[in-house]
Amino acid sequence: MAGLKDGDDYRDGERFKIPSTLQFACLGVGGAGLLLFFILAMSDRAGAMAYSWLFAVIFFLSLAVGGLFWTMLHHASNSGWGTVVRRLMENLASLIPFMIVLALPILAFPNFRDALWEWFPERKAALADASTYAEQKRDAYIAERQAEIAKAEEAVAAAKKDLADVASPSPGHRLHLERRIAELEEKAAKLAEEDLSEAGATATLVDKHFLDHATLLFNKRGYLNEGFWWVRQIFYFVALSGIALLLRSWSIRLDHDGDPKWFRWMRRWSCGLLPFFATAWTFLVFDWLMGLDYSWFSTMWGVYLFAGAALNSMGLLVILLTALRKAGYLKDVVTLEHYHLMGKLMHAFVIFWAYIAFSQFFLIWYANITEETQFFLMRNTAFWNGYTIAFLVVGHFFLPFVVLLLRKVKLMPMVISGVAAWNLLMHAFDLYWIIAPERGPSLTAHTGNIQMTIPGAWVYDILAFVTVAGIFGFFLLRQLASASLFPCRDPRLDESLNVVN
Amino acid sequence: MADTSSANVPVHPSEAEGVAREQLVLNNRSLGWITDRVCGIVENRQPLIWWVLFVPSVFGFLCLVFSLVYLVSTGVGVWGMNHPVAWGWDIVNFVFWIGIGHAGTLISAILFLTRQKWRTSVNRASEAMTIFAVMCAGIFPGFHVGRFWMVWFLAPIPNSNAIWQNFKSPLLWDVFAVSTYFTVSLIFWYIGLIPDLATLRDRAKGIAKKLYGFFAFGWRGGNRQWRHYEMAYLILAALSTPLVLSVHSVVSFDFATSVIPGWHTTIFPPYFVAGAIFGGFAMVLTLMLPVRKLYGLEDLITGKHIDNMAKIILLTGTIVGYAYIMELFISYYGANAFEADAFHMRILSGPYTWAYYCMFFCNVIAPQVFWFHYCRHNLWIVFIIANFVNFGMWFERFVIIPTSLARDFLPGQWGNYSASWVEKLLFGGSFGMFMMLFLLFLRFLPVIAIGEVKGVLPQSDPHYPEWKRLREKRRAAAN
Amino acid sequence: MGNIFPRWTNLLPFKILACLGVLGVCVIAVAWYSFTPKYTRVGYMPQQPIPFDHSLHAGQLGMDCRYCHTHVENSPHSNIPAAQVCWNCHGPGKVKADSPKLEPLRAAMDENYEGYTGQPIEWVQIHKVPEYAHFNHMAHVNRGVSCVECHGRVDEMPVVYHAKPLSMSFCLECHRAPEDKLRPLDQITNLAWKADDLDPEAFYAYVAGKTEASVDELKKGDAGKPWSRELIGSHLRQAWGIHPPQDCAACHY
Amino acid sequence: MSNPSSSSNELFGYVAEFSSAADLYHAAEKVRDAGFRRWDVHTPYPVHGMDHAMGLGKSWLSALVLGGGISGSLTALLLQFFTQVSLYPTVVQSKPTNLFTIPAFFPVTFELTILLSAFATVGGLFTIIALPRWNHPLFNSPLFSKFSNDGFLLVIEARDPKFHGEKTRELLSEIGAGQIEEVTY
Repeated sequence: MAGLKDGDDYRDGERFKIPSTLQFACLGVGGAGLLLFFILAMSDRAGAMAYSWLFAVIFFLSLAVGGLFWTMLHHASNSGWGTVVRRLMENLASLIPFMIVLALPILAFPNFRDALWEWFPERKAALADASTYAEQKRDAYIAERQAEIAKAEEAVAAAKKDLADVASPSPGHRLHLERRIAELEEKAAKLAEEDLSEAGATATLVDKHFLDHATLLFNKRGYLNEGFWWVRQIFYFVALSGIALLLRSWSIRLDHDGDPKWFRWMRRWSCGLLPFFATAWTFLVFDWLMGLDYSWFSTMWGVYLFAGAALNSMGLLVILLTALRKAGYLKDVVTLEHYHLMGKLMHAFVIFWAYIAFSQFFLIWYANITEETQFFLMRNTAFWNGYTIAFLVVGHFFLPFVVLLLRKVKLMPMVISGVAAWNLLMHAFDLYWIIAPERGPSLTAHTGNIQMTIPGAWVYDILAFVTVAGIFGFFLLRQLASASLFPCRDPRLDESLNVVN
Repeated sequence: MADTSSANVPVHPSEAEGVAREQLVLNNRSLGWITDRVCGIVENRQPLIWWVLFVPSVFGFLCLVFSLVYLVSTGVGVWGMNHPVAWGWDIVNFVFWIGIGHAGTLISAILFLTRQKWRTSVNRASEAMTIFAVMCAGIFPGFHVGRFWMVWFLAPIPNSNAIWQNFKSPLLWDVFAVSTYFTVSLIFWYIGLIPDLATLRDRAKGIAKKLYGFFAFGWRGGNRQWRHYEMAYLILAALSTPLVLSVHSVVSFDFATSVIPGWHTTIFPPYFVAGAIFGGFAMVLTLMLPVRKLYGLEDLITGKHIDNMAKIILLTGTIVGYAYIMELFISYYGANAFEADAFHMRILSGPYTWAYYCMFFCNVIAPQVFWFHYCRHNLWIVFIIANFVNFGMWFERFVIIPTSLARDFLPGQWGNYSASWVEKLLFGGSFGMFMMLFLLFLRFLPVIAIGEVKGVLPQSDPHYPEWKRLREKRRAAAN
Repeated sequence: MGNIFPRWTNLLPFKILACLGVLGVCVIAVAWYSFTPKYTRVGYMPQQPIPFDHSLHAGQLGMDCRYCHTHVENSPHSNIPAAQVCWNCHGPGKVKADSPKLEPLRAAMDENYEGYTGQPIEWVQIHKVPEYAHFNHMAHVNRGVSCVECHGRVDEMPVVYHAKPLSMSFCLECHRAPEDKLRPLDQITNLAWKADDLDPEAFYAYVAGKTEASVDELKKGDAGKPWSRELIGSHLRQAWGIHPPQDCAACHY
Repeated sequence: MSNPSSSSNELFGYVAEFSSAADLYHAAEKVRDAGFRRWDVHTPYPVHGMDHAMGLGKSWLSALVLGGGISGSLTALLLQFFTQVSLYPTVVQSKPTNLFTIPAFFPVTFELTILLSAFATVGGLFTIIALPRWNHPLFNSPLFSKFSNDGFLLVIEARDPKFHGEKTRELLSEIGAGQIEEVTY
């Protein structure tokens, strides 16, 4: 080793100058795509296009969320190696708010939302039916119940009369009659408890009809309802963007004054906010992806989506790093040691993703319970079976696993970036595999002639993907340029610059 | 937590409070001091307390032997299990012990791969703990088969019955997973021991010298040996890491591949692994805090080590809490009547509700005190919380295993379970065996990986002089 | 200071490894051979209270198996005859009534005999499957599986012994490919029966009656195939619709 | 302590002590540059970067382990397919008895892969570094036993073609050795 690098020599940082053609291209692609997409969506294709948009947004959101995870992990585990690449992670994470805002159309507009999450329209229809039913039956029901109450009260009166009629009952006889009275009184009181006002009766009847005609939605009504849905969406936005922006802003302030206080804050808050991060991401993917079929569920779902996000965010970081170095940035700061470490982390997460994906599949396959297997039944038959084996089993796991085993691969920036790009492609296939198979059956179910796919919809998928990629790229370039490319006065800079593994 | 320091304080930021790396060995100890201190434990007479602990442990071990002899000679009917609860304390204890082992592998393998140098002070003892815990764990399913002398049926040996093991059964995977785990852990431990056995060899006299010399295999510490040794150690760590994940995942498959409500849930594999690491770290702390005090190892196992372990307990405890909440949420969201009922039975009404709350408190609530610096550094609090966790993790397995079985799909098949004295004695006895083995380990083998601790001293880095120069330059500039 | 161990110890690892290797092979070989029913049961030939000679009764005299083992066709269990059955022939004034070998029989049956106890004869059971395995005699003998397939040529045994392993693999082999173990129902107790004893014409007629194929079709299908147990068995299997179960619950219930 | 080894006085080599890891590191670089081949450094712990200082390449143990792992997977897959698909097919839990049973075989395949890899690692390690070897000339040296405590030792064997008695001893002093000791067989 030719002597140590001194962090103090790097305290001015390195500014990124946005290549204006690239920025313009991103903006052009993003803006034009956005316009085109939503003009096209003003038609009966809106349903199919909603899936495309969800696919594109969740892909880029997962990368941004992965960036946030790596930032927080770096702080929480008190790491030193990654300080020089931490700013890139923070920049990725800072794109979360943009991505969630991009999701707003599908979250808010019924013609998108109802196509994606069938529980919205089905719940609405069930409730409408139920209220019609309640409207019709209400008066009869009230009368019926009141008659029952009257009957119960009569029975109490009759029993009391029985007791009074007996001239001198034996103690046993008296006790028997008294118990009977108490029993009947209790029954009458219970009947009388029911709210038989018009509103009360309507509510009872609505619930009854709802339960009978949409049992699943009735049982899940505490979670699957529009009010709570909006509360959750706001929570995801606030929690994820808040954490990302907070950590990034402290990191940038540290660039300016070099005060170790920021360093300590980032570490403490990263630890404390990790549970919020985990909760927000878990329920976000529950709502957005697991909710595509509201009858399906898996406790592993949050972990599965987390694994893919973390893996591919690291991949994107590697690609970004290589691109920046090609453009002449970070040349002296980032060494092959960093590539090696990032390669190892990618390898670890390739395995972790496979572990989670396999376990989830395996347990559902083994237990063979109807409401669970439907997810894999759809994806392990016909066209999707070949897709699963080719892209998820081989492409997402075996190939990168074997290639990343080799030490040499992790030490060659171009090669490791190639592997990362491959992984990103597989990640897109993974998310597509989650979203697209739901589209055909969902959109055609009401016609009675269920189609597994919507012909030609892939065009919208590509359009949406390219559009969101453009927007993502545009904001990423801006974020890169808005601060030094690495935390230049971080107290752990020495350690990171001289890392050996 | 006020931040008193600011940029104006004449300390370079890299040496500021909360930034500077804490020393892994305190008081600038030399290499020779480490050798003397650790080898001293083996070479000197054991303190009285060692004997005070050893005698009852042997007694416990004899209880274990007695209850096993009684069990085998009488039959498994002496256990309290019956229909529908066919798995009781035996499997609870199996999962408990196998989980304890996981921290050892985590410390030795995963922390090695992630270059966490603080592992060196605690890895030897934790690996020993792993091996002893897996030995304890193996007893329970081994005898649970009923006819212990037929255990060889588990091995795929050609036979004239043309019977082959059902390789689709999670129970057979367990056989492979646990035996592989034990073998690989033993190999890993022994490979790590070789250089330290050589140290003991070079200090011992008489018969001890021959014994240590024999087991040290003639280690000479040449770099031409070290380089392959290090590679072997790295590979074993890389093999153990997925192995440790797989073992508890396979254990979780015993439950999760079934359709029993409360058992079948997809998060079981990572949840079991996190729980195992969680419980294992608690056991490491339970063992290491007294050892540290008893043998004066405060300079080697420092507050930093305990702090880190407390943080891992906090992290894994929170992951386990996440899994508990996922289970509860999905039991609601899944809207499956049986599943919902199983959890209703666990948390609201049912004969074992107390066990659920016991588990939840010990595993999720109690470790939350480790958010506070004070609690991570007060040894009594750490010790008490660690024991809460030990206790809670046993209850976790209890909540999962018998309570799910006690309520089958048909009310006609419901039934409760309580352990018989044989099961209790067996469990108590397994602790006796565990403690006995651990105390013998303390007596005869180096409790701290001497060679590895030496490697993490700052002066052990061949570039130490350069780092020192950089630091001195900075100090001069700051002042 | 000096070396702790002499120089020859450097070869010790190889010696130890070699010994361990040999030991391991031996252990596996012994376990493989001796932990199996093949080893433990075949050839088992206990002494019976009365040295009943099957080769004399079933072989020379040509008594049908079912004369004594009466329930074999209509019960899962093939019974050991009661002393009364022996008494039919060996009663007072009949065959060898005074033979000393028959004393246990007289003790069981003859009220006038001084050693009379009235207790049954304590035959020693030779063929035994484990308690967790159920073998149904009725199901087998009524579907063309002869006694000889499991018990061997009892009609040639002066003293009966355990002739076949009756291990699980033994059962499974037949359940997987029962063809060469099947024969016409009227030949079940003919232990000496061979394929050539069967008249092909009558056999084809019988099979044609049971299946949809005509005699000609059957013959055409068999053209060029040797007349063998296997061929006969395959037709019988078709004719009777035999599907031997191979799941665990077939025998372990 | 008896000395059971032979007592020939033939020279095995020199053991030289250095004061720190850094010193030993630089000394090793110089010995490497001087072109010696039969020499080694003996340290209480593996010194980071010493392979580079001694001019040694990367350990090739991992190739053996790969072989062990592949044979482990193949053993497990063959064992399971052979027994479950052809020898003794049983339908359990409505799982197929054909190629698509393979997910059920993963756990055992994985475990055996790890097990045989671990065996390959240990076997390979002991073969490459030629242990156990209980008797070695270096154990005759009193200075040598310091390696397991706090000694940083450099050993040059007399069998090295570049070894020239006094000249080598001078070289060792030059590169900063403290105590230097002759070791005989």
